[in-house]
Amino acid sequence: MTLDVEWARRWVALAAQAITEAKDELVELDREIGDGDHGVNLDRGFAAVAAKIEGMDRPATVGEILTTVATTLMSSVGGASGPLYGTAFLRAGKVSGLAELGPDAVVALLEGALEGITSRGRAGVGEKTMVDAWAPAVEAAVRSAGAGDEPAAVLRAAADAAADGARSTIPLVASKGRASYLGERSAGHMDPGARSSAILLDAAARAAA
Amino acid sequence: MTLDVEWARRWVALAAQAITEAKDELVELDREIGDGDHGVNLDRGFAAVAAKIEGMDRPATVGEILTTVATTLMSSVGGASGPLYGTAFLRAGKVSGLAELGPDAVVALLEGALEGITSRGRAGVGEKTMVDAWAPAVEAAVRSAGAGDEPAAVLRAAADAAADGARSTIPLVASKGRASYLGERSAGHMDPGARSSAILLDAAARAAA
Amino acid sequence: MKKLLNAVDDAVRESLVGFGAAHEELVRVHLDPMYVTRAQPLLRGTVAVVSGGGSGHEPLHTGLVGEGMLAAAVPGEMFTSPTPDQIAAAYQAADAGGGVLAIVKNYTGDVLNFETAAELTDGLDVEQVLVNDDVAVEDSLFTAGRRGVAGTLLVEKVAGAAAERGDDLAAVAEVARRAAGAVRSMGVALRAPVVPHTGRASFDLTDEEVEIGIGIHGEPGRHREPFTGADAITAALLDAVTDDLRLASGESVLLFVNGMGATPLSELYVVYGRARTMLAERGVQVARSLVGSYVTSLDMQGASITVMRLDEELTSLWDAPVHTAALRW
Amino acid sequence: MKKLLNAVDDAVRESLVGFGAAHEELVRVHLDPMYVTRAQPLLRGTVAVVSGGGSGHEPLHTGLVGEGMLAAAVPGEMFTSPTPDQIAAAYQAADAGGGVLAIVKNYTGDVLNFETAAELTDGLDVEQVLVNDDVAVEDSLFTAGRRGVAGTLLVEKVAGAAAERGDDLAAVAEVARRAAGAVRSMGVALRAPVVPHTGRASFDLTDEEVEIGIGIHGEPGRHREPFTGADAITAALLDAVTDDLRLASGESVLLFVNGMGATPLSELYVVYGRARTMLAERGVQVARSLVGSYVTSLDMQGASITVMRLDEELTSLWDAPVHTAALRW
Ligand SMILES: Nc1ncnc2c1ncn2[C@@H]1O[C@H](COP(=O)(O)OP(=O)(O)O)[C@@H](O)[C@H]1O
Ligand SMILES: Nc1ncnc2c1ncn2[C@@H]1O[C@H](COP(=O)(O)OP(=O)(O)O)[C@@H](O)[C@H]1O
Ligand SMILES: [Mg+2]
Ligand SMILES: [Mg+2]
Ligand SMILES: [Mg+2]
Ligand SMILES: [Mg+2]
Repeated sequence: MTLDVEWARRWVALAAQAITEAKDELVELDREIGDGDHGVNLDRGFAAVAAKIEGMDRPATVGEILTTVATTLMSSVGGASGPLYGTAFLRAGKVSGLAELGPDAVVALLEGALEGITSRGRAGVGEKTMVDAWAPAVEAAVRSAGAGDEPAAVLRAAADAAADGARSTIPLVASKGRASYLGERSAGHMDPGARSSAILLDAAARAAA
Repeated sequence: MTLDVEWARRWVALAAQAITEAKDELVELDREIGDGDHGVNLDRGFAAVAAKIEGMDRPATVGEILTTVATTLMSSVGGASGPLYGTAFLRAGKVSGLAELGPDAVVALLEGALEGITSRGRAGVGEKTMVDAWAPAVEAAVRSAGAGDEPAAVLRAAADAAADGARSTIPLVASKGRASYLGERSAGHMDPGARSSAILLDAAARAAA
Repeated sequence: MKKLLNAVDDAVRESLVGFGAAHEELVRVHLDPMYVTRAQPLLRGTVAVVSGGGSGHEPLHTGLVGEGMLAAAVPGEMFTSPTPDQIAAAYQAADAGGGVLAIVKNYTGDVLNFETAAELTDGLDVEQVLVNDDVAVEDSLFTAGRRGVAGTLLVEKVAGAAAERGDDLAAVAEVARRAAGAVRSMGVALRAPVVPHTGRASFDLTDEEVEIGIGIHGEPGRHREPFTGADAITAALLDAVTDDLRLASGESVLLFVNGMGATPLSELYVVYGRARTMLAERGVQVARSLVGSYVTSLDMQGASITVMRLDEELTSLWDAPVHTAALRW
Repeated sequence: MKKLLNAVDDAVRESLVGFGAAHEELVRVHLDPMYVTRAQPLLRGTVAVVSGGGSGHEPLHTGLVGEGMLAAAVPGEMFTSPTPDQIAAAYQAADAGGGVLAIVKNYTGDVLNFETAAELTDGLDVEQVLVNDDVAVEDSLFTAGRRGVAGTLLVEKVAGAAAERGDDLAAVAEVARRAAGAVRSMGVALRAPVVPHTGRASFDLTDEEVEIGIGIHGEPGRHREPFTGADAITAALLDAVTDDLRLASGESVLLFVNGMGATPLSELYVVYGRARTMLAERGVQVARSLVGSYVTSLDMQGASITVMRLDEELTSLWDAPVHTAALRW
């Protein structure tokens, strides 16, 4: 399975579907340590993205699709996650101006995304944000590609690491974003943005499988 | 037992106590077909009355006491029942300028009260108001005095008739006061003002017993 | 019950003291008996427009004392008409030689207490105007008559403006009666208020029901029906109001969407937008508007729609300057 | 969930349309993307003061667009920061050649979206002022920093007045920063808001608890404590605010008691009265006051107390004329 424009289209479609399915879960996570809108924000955003990408006229590169995802999320999500995911997809798109991604290009895409999130949000690992999903995902992808894995396997490694990363946020005390206002009361809950990040990466891996 | 100034003082004290005890009941009745304040209004009023009468310097007549009750209720109860009870006691006081009441004076007192209520509120019998307690009370008092009963017995007859009158309001559809806005929905509930009237007359009879 | 109050019996008084402190350039609060007057006395000979009623409807009436509107307001206990001595004291304090126009909401309690007060103030020239704008009360033959609700604010505004421009008592009364005749309202409750003295909701609604045709004292309304969204509720209220007014295409009105106390402003604008569209479809021109929680029922969730048929004079009296805590232009 | 709304996804838009119709002499509502500008364009060269944030806080910010205050407001979805394209469009529309002063409440979402918007509007002169008045957030080292809450309205008022009198962008930004530095707030919830999208209370309180130090998005607060009446709550909020401001005897302040959306005005005056007495006891003079539900959190029951240290300039900017839907003098 090659990671081409069709893969990127499938990713978007699977992501939109997975976010709709996880909407209530994300709302509930955000209600516990935030303001309860994360699932609604992302669902609104990915519905817009799916419609946009479906209507796209013959994109030549993966990057074109990711850039459209970026600008659509940016103008439809709002909240903290809008500009964060927007910037993530923007940087990922910038390094993916290819018709097809090899293992190293997948790593570059993920690195671009992480770099977008941290440059916009200025959070490091352990602050109980989506960074805690993306940083281990990038590490896992680097390891997997280094071991000579196929692109699909690199994505699966990243997705699994993101899921672990999301779970790792449960005991953390938030120091960035809305959850940080709760102080110690934020411990014991999974970060909604880390959870949605894991969902998005799982969709990417499933689109490649 | 003569119905003198001391009787009037006892009446006031017993009435204040009985109203306090019935406060929640009156609130509940008024909550069902009115605005739920009748018990609170009367309790505020009779607490003020009790304090006022206690502090009164040697009243010479029953009428003096009843007039003070009237003006105190008038300036502390508010709502519909304030001016109604205020005018009732005012007229009752006017015809009771005596040191001691005989059977006919008791009848005159009750007639004065009823006349005060109807001239102020313009309600007739059967409109589901306090008139439905006072009108039968006056009738019963007239009968009892006519039969040669003692003043205390006249009052007891009036009080019992008022209690029956209050109960008789249950099936009625209100056409005066706040309950009238409910139309048919007002049937099935006792009128709070009729109930409090029965309580006040019962206190008068007990004060004489 | 949790409310930002201390002892329940002190609530009206404490709130009034805070109100007086917050608006000391506008009003004077009197506590024994309780009433509120303007900080600046009326011009000699001006008619004093006075209103009052139970508390719990704030900013009505205390928040409407000031230039161009009320000369005095008389707050009773929560949802309980004020007493005659309070009202009489307010009349005496407000009168500037031009007499007193009392604007009374048609409730038995208010009517009886204001009537008794007028008997206590023999020397004064007092005229009274009853407001009975609530079309939820249908058959006034079998009731105490229509209630006065949110339309009261509009009557107070035009009467206050007429007094301010120097109309005499008869003229102010005449314009107030005309305004009262031109205004109709109807309200809905999504949740009943919690009355401090009982600590309980004054009636119970399920999460799927609304109460249509409520008053402003937590009384139950005309009927209960399933909740079907803002548009349907708006249509029910507006139709009742405009039918009763017999509004015709080409007429010009003031549209007032009033919150009952616990309704977000954003929802009032949804109702306003729908009502406005419906009126436009019927060729009725909304020339003036008011949206906000002005005639409230403690923490009731819900709204009412008020329509006043406008003519040139009522429009210019509405537009006349006003400077009170709650209305200012 | 019962609210005076139709489809939840249309709530912000429908409300905005109603708002625009009700205040057509004051504002223009733009729907794609959503933002609100003044009906009358700014004088050429005047600084455009722009603010925005999630919806659900009405009248903030849309109700503050008009002469002497905001040039434009950008409403996001309910409790959700607006998107960069909305903000950028509002900047473009509002700019009258004097540049844009953006007043941003310090929330990660608002900060990131406004920051991105500024990157989208290369040609424009945009300065940004962060408001972070909420003293409930203590340790800003370990958090996203203090939140912007009710104090935002005061900063918008003085910045708007400075722009209106012709100050240039640097000067308007300077006065806005000074105001933001002089203002502190803290709030309490008696009942959490019901967010339309979830249909549920955003946190759960028993009938004996209050949540102290809440934000305005239904986030839980700093801690939960037993409800012990208005005086105790007022003291807790006011002490936190004045301690942080290090208010000293002899100083002069603006005292703002804000309702969270479902709190009766009468209760706000009880809180105001108590706060005023406490300040007087400390020798602090309350020179200006504001009481009402201006920076709300949908139908949250509760209140916040805001104190701004006044100097002569801030006082005269506060007093300067303002003509918006929600504030007018
Ligand atoms: N500074 C930050 N850096 C990275 N991620 C962040 C940051 N702040 C917040 N987030 C992420 O955003 C998520 C919340 O998104 P969302 O609920 O859509 O926005 P909001 O908090 O504005 O309501 C958090 O769960 C967290 O993962
Ligand atoms: N027109 C009337 N004539 C006689 N009694 C009346 C009239 N209107 C009301 N009432 C009495 O007043 C009672 C209600 O009193 P209360 O609750 O104190 O006043 P409000 O209705 O103003 O809240 C009713 O139960 C009824 O008995
Ligand atoms: Mg959120
Ligand atoms: Mg009652
Ligand atoms: Mg009452
Ligand atoms: Mg949010």
